[in-house]
Amino acid sequence: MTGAPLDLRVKIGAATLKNPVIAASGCYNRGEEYAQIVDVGRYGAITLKSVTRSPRLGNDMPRVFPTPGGLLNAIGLQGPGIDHFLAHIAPELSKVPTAVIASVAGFSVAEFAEVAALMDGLPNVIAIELDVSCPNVDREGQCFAADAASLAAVVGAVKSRVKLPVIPKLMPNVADLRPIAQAAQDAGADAVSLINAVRGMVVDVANARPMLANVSGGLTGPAIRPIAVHAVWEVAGTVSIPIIGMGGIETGNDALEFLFAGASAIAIGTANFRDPLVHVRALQGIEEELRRRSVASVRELTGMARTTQAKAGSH
Amino acid sequence: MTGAPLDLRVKIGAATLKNPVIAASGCYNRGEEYAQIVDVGRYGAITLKSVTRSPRLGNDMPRVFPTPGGLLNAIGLQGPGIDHFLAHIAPELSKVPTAVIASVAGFSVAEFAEVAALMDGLPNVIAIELDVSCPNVDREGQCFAADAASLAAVVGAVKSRVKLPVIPKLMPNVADLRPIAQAAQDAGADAVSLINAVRGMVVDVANARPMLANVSGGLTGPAIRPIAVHAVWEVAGTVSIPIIGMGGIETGNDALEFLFAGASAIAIGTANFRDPLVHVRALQGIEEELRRRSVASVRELTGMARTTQAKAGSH
Amino acid sequence: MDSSPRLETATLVSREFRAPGFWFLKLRCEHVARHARPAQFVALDLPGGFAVRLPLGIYTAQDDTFGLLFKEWGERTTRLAALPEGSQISCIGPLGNAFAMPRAGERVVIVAGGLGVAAFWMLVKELKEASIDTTIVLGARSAPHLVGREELAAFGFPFEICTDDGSEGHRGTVIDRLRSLPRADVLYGCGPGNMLQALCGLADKHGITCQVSLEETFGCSLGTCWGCVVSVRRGSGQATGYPRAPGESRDLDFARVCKDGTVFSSAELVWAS
Amino acid sequence: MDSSPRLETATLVSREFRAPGFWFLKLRCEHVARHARPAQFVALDLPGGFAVRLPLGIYTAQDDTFGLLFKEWGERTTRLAALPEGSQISCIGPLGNAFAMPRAGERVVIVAGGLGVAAFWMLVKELKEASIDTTIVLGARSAPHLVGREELAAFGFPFEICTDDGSEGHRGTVIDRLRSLPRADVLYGCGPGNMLQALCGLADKHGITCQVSLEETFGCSLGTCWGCVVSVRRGSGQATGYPRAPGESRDLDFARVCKDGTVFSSAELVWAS
Ligand SMILES: Cc1cc2nc3c(=O)[nH]c(=O)nc-3n(C[C@H](O)[C@H](O)[C@H](O)COP(=O)(O)OP(=O)(O)OC[C@H]3O[C@@H](n4cnc5c(N)ncnc54)[C@H](O)[C@@H]3O)c2cc1C
Ligand SMILES: Cc1cc2nc3c(=O)[nH]c(=O)nc-3n(C[C@H](O)[C@H](O)[C@H](O)COP(=O)(O)OP(=O)(O)OC[C@H]3O[C@@H](n4cnc5c(N)ncnc54)[C@H](O)[C@@H]3O)c2cc1C
Ligand SMILES: Cc1cc2nc3c(=O)[nH]c(=O)nc-3n(C[C@H](O)[C@H](O)[C@H](O)COP(=O)(O)O)c2cc1C
Ligand SMILES: Cc1cc2nc3c(=O)[nH]c(=O)nc-3n(C[C@H](O)[C@H](O)[C@H](O)COP(=O)(O)O)c2cc1C
Ligand code: FES
Ligand code: FES
Repeated sequence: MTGAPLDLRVKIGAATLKNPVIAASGCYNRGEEYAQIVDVGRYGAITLKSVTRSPRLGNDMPRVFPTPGGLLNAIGLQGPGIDHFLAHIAPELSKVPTAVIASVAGFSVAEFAEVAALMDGLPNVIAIELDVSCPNVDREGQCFAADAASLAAVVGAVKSRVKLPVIPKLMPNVADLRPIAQAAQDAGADAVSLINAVRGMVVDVANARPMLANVSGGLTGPAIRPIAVHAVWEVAGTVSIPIIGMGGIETGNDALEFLFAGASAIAIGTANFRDPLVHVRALQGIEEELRRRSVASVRELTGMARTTQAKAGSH
Repeated sequence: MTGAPLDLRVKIGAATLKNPVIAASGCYNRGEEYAQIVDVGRYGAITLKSVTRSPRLGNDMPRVFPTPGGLLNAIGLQGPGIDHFLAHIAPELSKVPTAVIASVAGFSVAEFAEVAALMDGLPNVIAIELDVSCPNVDREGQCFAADAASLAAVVGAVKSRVKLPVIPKLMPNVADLRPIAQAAQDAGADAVSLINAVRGMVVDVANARPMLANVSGGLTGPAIRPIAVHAVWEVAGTVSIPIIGMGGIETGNDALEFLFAGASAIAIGTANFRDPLVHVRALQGIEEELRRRSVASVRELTGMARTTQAKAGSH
Repeated sequence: MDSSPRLETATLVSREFRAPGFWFLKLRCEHVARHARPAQFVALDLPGGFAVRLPLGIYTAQDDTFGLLFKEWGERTTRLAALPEGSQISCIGPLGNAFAMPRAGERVVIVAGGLGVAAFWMLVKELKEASIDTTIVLGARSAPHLVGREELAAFGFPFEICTDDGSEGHRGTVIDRLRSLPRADVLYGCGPGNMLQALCGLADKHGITCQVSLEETFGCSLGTCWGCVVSVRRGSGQATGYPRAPGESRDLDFARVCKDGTVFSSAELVWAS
Repeated sequence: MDSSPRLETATLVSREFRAPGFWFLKLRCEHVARHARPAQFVALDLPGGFAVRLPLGIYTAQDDTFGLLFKEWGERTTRLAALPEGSQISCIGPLGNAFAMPRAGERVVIVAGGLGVAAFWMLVKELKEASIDTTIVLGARSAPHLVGREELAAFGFPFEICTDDGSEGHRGTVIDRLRSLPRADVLYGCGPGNMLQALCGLADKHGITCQVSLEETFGCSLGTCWGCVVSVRRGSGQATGYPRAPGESRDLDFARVCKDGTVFSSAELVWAS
């Protein structure tokens, strides 16, 4: 069976990825550190850290803390700002040994549109992800991703300025993801990424204060995987655009959970920190599943668990 | 230091608990199974499994599945219904070797009010918790706990029928818990419990179907602790009624995280399954902290991390 | 000393490799070893950030030591297989009900599929002591998966071996084999769900008493979470006894596998069709 | 063989108890052992459901084996301390930059607080080989916490021991002691933040070159997550070099402890006041 040619390509809007395994934003830079120890080119794409209009130092320390099966972080979008990015980082992108997904974060609709427009057409960049988990300063600080109207405004504004596929990244801290994902699709999104980190907090008991200087942070890693799989399942039942699923993927089996729930591609963030070979393992797991099921294309795995009936009754 | 008398009592509305460590609903029955192996009377209170108006068989199997650092469950409120409960279980409550908190679940405002009224005044019962994470059949199946108005209606209706303290139990699957908790307080709630399980899902890859017969379930255990601590922190900054904090507590340090974040008492569910002595360990951890800080009453620990400034800057 | 479950610390005495992925461990824990009854189980707390205990059947039990026979299914069993000898393991047991013994003179057939064999060492020992005429039918996918025979063989009862691929004994399932054996008075079964369903079907058809030990995914392992239910006939002894739910037309009630079982009689069980 | 970090499998060769909660482990991993430079570290993946690796300083390094000196701080270090000899541990290393050597003839004082001592064995070895005049000031809360002297003593440099409670050596902090020692040309420090801040303050005041190895809570340990930053002067070599953020009036930039450090010069660091 091992010799059969497998088709691992997936489409995100007009872009085609060589395989469905993506490095998640904020966890991989451009792959240059991991390139020292593994073949980062095995990733189907690498998502860059979200870029904002202005430079940001980010939050005070501590910014990360381990939790049971997870990691809490509040980096605070540290970054160079778009001008420095264009001058110093963009020219390096052609050296990345796989496709690049740019990521934009902003605090107003205008900021998103402006920064995304500047990202359009950079070397190697095949899509633009929107980190819409930031507070919307135009609307009393409510998170873009928590409100269908704000999200639609961002997606619409970005779509009118860029040619590349646009992928808003939704967060799980809402009562119902479905109308939000629907709004993204209606506003022209080419795909959605889900999920971003889940809001969380650790208290430093010894010192009786929040463990992170920012008080709260985002929870990632295997602890949140069931939350993320559920988000993909729900949204896949609502929208027809592709879904990039992420949240706690550590193995091929984990990646398959997301594909079977309805994702077309998957992204891996935190697990790189523990296992830099995680992308290779995920790919191998997917390939084995294709062989086991005698399926030629990874695209056929998407939504596989939706078509089978849930196990009925007990004995 | 060990000899100093420590005051572990906490107040939930008019009720006083001998200590702040409570067994969470759905995880402990009346304590009769755990009584075989540990002293269940060390709990400050035991919360009963939520009771509905009608008997329910609950969901099909499988109903539980382990996840990284957590447990996914979809029991589906299996239970005898209020009539059988009053006839056969209520008379046993006087044998429970500590205080009892009754729990009510319902699918309409009327159901909550009716069942809660029948629970009022049962032997040993010192408060009534409302499991408002069920879908509201009167309002298109939206979850009571996801909507301030529905929640206020339930709390108001129950308050008008019962004398005991009423404790709605909120769930984290909302964009912002604060207005919901505020609505509960405004409607007369004597305390709030948080959090209920977080929505999640596992896909059975081998069989390409959801692992739980119910498709999705509630995620509990240490994996969700940072989510729960954050919920307590946010709500404690909003309401003035006491908070019962829960979600992944396994140790004294974990319990202290919740108290320091603003909880007056804490509840333990899933951790009993792994460590039946968890309540004793949590109590000991709290007692040690009181001694370490030379504080006489556990009530002084509530919100301790809120008064200290978050650690400023980095070096 | 009473026989109800206790929270104990067991010591891992020895670990024996049985087949790739299959292990036989011996743990020292006097309470469990002395009080274990046939088909009872223990719930182990393993290091590694697991939220719930691992339930495993008590295979052998002698003096102050009991044995576990298991496969590396997933994370917890793999962790257990990797613990060094001498490890201390938190253990709750013995848990669950037990097989009832046959009456004197009844002929017994034991049917075990795969690791279902782990439920039977204690039963076989008691049947031997009671001089009951017993046949043991063991099935597995193929010969290397036929674990646990070493310990059972010591009692000297006849074995019928079946493998799906015919790599040892009869080719086919234990149920196929059972059909061609002389009629038993009492059947005992443990193994995969579809095998037990077939066994119960056969028993009911021929009016033979049949007890099976079931397995489900457990949460608490103790009876408090209602995560491990099985459908049983309304009014049967192990059922909840709750009133019929509105709109529930099926003639069934639930019982907890961990607390009301793991042993149920075929007459009580309701299988999905 | 190149000296950049690699993903390796190390074998736990031996475990030595040093004091309650303090351990000295030896791991076999040729790449790390051969290429480790003073103050570099490894990132270990431990079994137990942890989402991130544990960073630990490389203490000793000889032939194909390196040593770790650590305390049971929390879950991962406790798990590491419990691993049986022979365990295989996934290890990334060597990571981080390294202490720069002094010029010939300069006098060195090394200041280590608590487990900060773990940063210095390789440095001391190189100082010895370069025949640099070196004094080692070791501090700890009390005598039982003075770990790591065994290995360092072998090089024959003079020790100054300080304990907070006076249970051994001078009563007081390493900084107190430093003030009464002859002036050094180069200071090296590793230990708690407040000790390093005092050390850098003293160095700056007296215009002495000072390098410190810092510790922070790490996420990735590799430089990708920006979870481990430290404030440094704008324009200093290890800083991001990003433009000044709007509204940022402080004259500072950030650097990553894991990748741009762990070693920073006191001249570059900006301490919170
Ligand atoms: C009363 C009782 C007694 C038992 N006695 C024994 C015994 O004596 N010997 C024995 O070997 N077993 C026994 N079992 C079975 C054993 O407890 C279970 O197999 C248990 O789940 C193993 O735990 P684990 O953590 O190793 O695997 P788990 O992680 O719980 O996985 C269980 C199975 O599910 C699969 N799985 C996990 N996640 C996924 C996913 N996302 N998609 C697809 N598949 C998945 C795993 O590969 C594995 O096959 C018993 C069970 C019970 C209830
Ligand atoms: C580059 C580098 C090199 C290092 N080298 C060494 C070395 O050589 N030797 C050494 O001993 N250490 C060293 N450390 C330190 C070590 O990596 C950390 O102490 C690490 O956090 C220990 O991991 P852990 O999982 O055991 O503890 P963690 O679980 O990470 O806990 C760390 C500390 O936080 C406390 N804590 C956890 N949760 C809470 C809470 N909710 N409230 C209050 N307190 C809490 C724990 O009790 C503990 O003291 C180094 C660190 C770095 C960055
Ligand atoms: C340290 C860290 C930084 C992150 N930064 C970003 C970011 O800048 N933009 C973004 O969209 N997501 C960011 N994320 C979220 C991840 O891209 C991903 O959505 C999330 O971590 C869940 O996946 P995981 O569990 O595999 O890490 C960050 C995550 C981590 C752990
Ligand atoms: C098996 C199981 C059943 C539960 N049943 C109920 C219930 O009937 N009513 C309710 O309010 N909460 C129920 N819960 C939620 C718990 O009371 C608690 O809020 C949650 O598990 C978080 O705490 P933990 O992480 O300590 O378990 C249940 C939880 C579990 C694990
Ligand atoms: S596993 Fe909890 S009731 Fe059986
Ligand atoms: S720990 Fe990730 S950048 Fe340093």
